[in-house]
Amino acid sequence: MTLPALDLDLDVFSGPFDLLLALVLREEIDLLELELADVVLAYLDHLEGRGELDLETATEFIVLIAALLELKSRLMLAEDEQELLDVEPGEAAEELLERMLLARRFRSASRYLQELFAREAGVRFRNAPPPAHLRKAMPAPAAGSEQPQALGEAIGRLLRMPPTINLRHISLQRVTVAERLAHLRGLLRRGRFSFDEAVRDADRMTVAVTVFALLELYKRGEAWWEQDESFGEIAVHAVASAPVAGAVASAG
Amino acid sequence: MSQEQERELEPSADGSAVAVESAPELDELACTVEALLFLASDPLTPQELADAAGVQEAEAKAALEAVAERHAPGASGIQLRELAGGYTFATGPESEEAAKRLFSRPRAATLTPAQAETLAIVAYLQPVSRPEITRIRGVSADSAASTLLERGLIEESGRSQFGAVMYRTTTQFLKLFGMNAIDELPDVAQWDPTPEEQAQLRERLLRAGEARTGGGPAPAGE
Amino acid sequence: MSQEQERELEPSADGSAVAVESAPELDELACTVEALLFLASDPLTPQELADAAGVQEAEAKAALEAVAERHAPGASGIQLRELAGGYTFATGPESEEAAKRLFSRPRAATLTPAQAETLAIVAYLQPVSRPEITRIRGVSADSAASTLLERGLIEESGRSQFGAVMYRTTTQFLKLFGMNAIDELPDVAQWDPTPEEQAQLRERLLRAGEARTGGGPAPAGE
Repeated sequence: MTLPALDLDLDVFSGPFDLLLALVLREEIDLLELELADVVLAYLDHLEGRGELDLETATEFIVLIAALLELKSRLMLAEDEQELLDVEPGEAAEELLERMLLARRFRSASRYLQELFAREAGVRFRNAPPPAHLRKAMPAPAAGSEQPQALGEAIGRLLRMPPTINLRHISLQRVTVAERLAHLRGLLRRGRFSFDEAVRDADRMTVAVTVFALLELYKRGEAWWEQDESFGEIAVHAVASAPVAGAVASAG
Repeated sequence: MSQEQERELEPSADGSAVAVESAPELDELACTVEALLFLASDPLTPQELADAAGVQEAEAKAALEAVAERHAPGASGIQLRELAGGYTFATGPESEEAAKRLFSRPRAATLTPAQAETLAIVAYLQPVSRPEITRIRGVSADSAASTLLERGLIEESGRSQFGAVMYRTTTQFLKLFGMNAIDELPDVAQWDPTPEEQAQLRERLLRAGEARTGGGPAPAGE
Repeated sequence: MSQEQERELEPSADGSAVAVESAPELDELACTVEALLFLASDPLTPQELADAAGVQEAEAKAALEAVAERHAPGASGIQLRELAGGYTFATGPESEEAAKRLFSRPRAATLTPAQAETLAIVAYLQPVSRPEITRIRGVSADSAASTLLERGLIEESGRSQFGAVMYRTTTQFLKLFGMNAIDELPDVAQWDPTPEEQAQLRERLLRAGEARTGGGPAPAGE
């Protein structure tokens, strides 16, 4: 299977949903075929080319990869695991579409604001304090003009605990690529294992993250794998000469 | 007044004479209005001007017209603008080069895309909380929101029922973006894709969701 | 230019004609000088004006004369003054009464939501440090605290063991809120969402504040 060449056009990229939208809009890219490692590599090349790290863009990029990971992991689950999903694929697509459209809407609105701002370039306002003799005319607020109750109410609002955080995202953070890499490397010492074995009893997020760990092993030349048929067993083999050491730090 | 009538009655063929007449003397009330606009840091409404000058609103409006005529672009370096629900003096692009040299700094830093996007969300959805902005953008808006706060383009407006700080735009925002009121912003839905495009998008996403061929990790045999 | 020369060569005996001519159109340089004088809060010398406008000092002086003529007492509410070797715009005594009325109008809401919240934290927890206020609020309190300091509602009261400035409320604060002593602050219990909690108010506020910020940017889709 050949992967579509990715030209991420990262100079104009400034937000994950926008890029996601652009990717989905490219008919030729099936999210299932999109290798996230390639996206990362393209981005790293881009960074190298620029010779500087733009922290803001980098942060957005990391969030983008996380969003893609979540989406792709949903798509990759086999049919019989559908009941485990808390969101149906149709619903997931709807939700994603809505969020992409919303992000795009305000991205466009922001361009309009930039135009307004540019049109007003060169307009300045006076910013000087009023002369002293006029400042004296400003009345001081009268004694007792504020209510002590307002202070108590403010403290009451500040005491309120925020609603508990959505657990789905905690599960997202619980599994790291680094952990799954260590797990796969352990199995690889045997020379060969099946993917099913590697994700036995694992939840769907772990399965998805394990896939990325596997991709990472392939990229590093530590392992290769084969699958005889769709939904068939995936056999993973160690590459003899692979440097098994070298941990991936914080890949998750 | 008499000058205006004169000009109306007898439009001079002599260009230079007309030019002299087009900068009319201001009467006492107009002078006062001019002074008040100079002193105030925020735009003033005709009613506020009238209250301060001790006249009727209609008189203040007439005085404003005279001031506007004298402070029209091209006629004066100080121009009358209707902004943020009132009137205020401002300088124009003609003097920007000189102002930049004098104050040795540009008028205002540009907005980064993240700041502009955060500002757009606040402008259209105000009051809106930071988590909501983050949800819409898909990335954290913390640093952008802090900068916008510092620059006085947005401000806090209380807390949501979940305790998150809410934001709204400021008078400064209206002034710097040349708007009179926030409802001058065009309908935000105008930038949405057409229903056809949306349907296409939906279909593609669904197709991606339903695709099961090669359901496992694609052996990356490029 | 030609107008000025004409006037100089042939000073008219006709008063009304002079009045019309005494508000001449400003040329581009004079407009720029007018704009710079408007923007600057301190007096500007002819040399500074010349440097900013990119002209010779003599040209700036000539432009200043045109500006002075337009902004003479009686001709405009904004008058040109020579002060400390420089020039500055100021309003005249004619508009003094109106200006006083403008500035003495009662102002709406004296405390912004951020200020009220910051003040409440200082009032109930004093002494309290700025970082603590920020942790409780979940967003920066710097600008609110600065305004409260400026208005004399809070003041510094030593430093914490970590070197952070601590704040407490002032007598001015008590006056504004109509209290005789700080122990007249209402009991928070009546607004407490979970009055059964036993922990100290400070500890509870810090815990809620940290829960609100969640220790970092909210993940997309929260």
